Amino acid sequence: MSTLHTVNKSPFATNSLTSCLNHCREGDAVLMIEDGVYGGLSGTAVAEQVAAKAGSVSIYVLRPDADARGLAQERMLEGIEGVDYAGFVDLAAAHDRTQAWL
Amino acid sequence: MSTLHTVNKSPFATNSLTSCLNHCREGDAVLMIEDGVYGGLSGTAVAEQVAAKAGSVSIYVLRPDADARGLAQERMLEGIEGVDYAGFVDLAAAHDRTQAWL
Amino acid sequence: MKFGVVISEGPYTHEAADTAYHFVKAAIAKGHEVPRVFFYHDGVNVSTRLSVPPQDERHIQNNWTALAKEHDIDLVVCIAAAQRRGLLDQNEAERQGKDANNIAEGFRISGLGQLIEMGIQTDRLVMFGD
Amino acid sequence: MKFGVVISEGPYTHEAADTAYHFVKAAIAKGHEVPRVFFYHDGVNVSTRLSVPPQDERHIQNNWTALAKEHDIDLVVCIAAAQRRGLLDQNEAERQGKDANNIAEGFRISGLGQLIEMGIQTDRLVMFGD
Amino acid sequence: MPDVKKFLYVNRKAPYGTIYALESLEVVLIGAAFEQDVSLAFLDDGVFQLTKGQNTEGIGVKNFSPTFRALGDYEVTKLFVERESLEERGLTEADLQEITYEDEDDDWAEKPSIRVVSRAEMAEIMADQDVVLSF
Amino acid sequence: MPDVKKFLYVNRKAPYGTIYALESLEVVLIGAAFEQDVSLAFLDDGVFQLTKGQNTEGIGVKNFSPTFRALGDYEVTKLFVERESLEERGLTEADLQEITYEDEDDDWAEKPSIRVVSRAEMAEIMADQDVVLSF
Repeated sequence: MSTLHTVNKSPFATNSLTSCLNHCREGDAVLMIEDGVYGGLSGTAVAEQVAAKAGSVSIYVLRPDADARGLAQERMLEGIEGVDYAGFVDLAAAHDRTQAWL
Repeated sequence: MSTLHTVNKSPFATNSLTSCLNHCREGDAVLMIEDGVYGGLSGTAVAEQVAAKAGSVSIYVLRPDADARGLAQERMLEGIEGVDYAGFVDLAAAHDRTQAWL
Repeated sequence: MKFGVVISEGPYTHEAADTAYHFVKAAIAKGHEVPRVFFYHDGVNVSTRLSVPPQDERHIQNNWTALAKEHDIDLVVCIAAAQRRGLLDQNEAERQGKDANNIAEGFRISGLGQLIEMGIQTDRLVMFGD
Repeated sequence: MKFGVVISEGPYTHEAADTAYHFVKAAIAKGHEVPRVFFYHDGVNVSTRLSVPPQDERHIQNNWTALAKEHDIDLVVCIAAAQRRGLLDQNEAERQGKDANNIAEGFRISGLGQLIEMGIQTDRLVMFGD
Repeated sequence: MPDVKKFLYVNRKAPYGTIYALESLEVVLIGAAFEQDVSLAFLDDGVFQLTKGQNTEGIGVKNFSPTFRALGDYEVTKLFVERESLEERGLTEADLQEITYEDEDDDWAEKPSIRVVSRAEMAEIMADQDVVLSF
Repeated sequence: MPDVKKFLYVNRKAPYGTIYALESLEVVLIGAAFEQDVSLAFLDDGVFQLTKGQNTEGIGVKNFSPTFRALGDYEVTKLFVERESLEERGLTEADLQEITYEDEDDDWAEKPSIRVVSRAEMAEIMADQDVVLSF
């Protein structure tokens, strides 16, 4: 039993990513979408916090949203995987529930 | 020459108050309105940050919004003054410009 | 697998209605079912047939209407949220004594019970909002 | 003193249109002038005459229409923002080939130039939004 | 699929500044008729929804906070409030409304609906649901 | 009242997730016709509006970032970007688009429109305006 968490807010603007990371559990997945993709960037003020979770939780970034914002995959933290909308669907199907951190 | 800054977001949800406090200058005023009124509460995770600015900057809270949320004036940090909508108008008139931290 | 989808923000203002659209298309392309999309909060604004976006922009309402028609998706607009925000179908307009209505083809106005029902009847519920 | 006011968020969804309303009333009560209120972003949604809020709630559009009439306030709805979001007056509806319009009495649709002009001609500009 | 699903309504936003808190409550009230296993979670700014003494006269908006006290009548009796969220906001349980329900399995004894839980417990509650609705 | 006022457009939000960045740019373009003294401020997530290499094909939304490069033609030549905001986001000036204008007072020499400033300088710029529009 695991959860797909979606985060669609910039971690520099709101506390959504922090709250999500504080509540997700081992085996869960976090998918960053929309303005949430900024949370995957390396070298930022929140990168350490995200990297610390990346062991127990799988972290994904929605590539179409990252591309729109000019964020190449190589700018992302190590271990963060890019997915397209089909990958988003697969993640939603593979986990028992989806929780949106709006 | 001084500015009235308005903050209408909870400091626990977004970075608006922090950004405002980082950019306001001695002699400016900060008015907390709408969900921004939570920034005036004492004993919170952001209270120290607000109190540190309260010397050089005048901080106000819009009482109708604080009342709506059940926040009595005595729950506010020392030095934060309550105003009504007429007081908001006076503040806007008394400063040279208004800047909204949306 | 059956997906239920909720859209909580208005078109153009937020990306939610766009992301949901791409998600639903991808789910259907993978052989999943999306029996219903529920529009709540400002999401009800997606259903207006009066929007005129710039020529070089996507037409969010038209896209939903077309997708719903092609794949038989039930686009439900919450009546309580819609009334507050000025989204009415012909029936509602008459009932409320309003001289115009603005709901687009393919959308229907109904109650919040449809959201709960969607939660009960689908395997996964995915929310897009702010 | 002359105040210009901008409202950037939709009615009911955000408190912006309410706070602005109380601010404008207070400013006028103090003898200030509020020649214009400009509705931008989702603020254009305030101008719909089709909203039907619950009986025990304030009617935001009616309140603005009444206040504007009483104090001769120019309520300007940004045309570009309004088109995207499906807010049209009769002229616009005809021009765009739409079969309905939804702008309430007291509001007029015009360009962004009216916002800049308000900034130039007033002593203070106050923004309410999200 | 089970006949009864576990529904969790997650409330993370403050009241009045935006409509999410009110419209969340509207879903809860309608949803109660479907006889599912309903819980409400209040965390982050959502805990502000439950504060005592809300008086909205000055802003001219309807005060919907009394509705929380009626939830027991709709058999909505599990309101989980996160302790850490309260603490960060300078609140204690004493700042929240008293919300109770009558337990039909215990001779209609009046019991508190609010249960203050730790962040880790909140995460467990979230992980134990079939449907999570976020507001 | 002066004939020419100082207008500052404050951009604090990321592009595409919400429409504020795009609709702010629309005001700037229209406002240019009024021959006021215009500056743009990019701070907090607003700095993300200026990043290079934006490709919106996948999300099906119009890419408006090239419009920033046209601002010089509208005589909008002062784009202040906050250094601390860049740093917190792992960005440097090299991540931003090159935006230039031709200086009519200097034999139409091509000059950069973007000026990276410190937070303290940004506060000074804000305090030196007649009208501040926030997006």
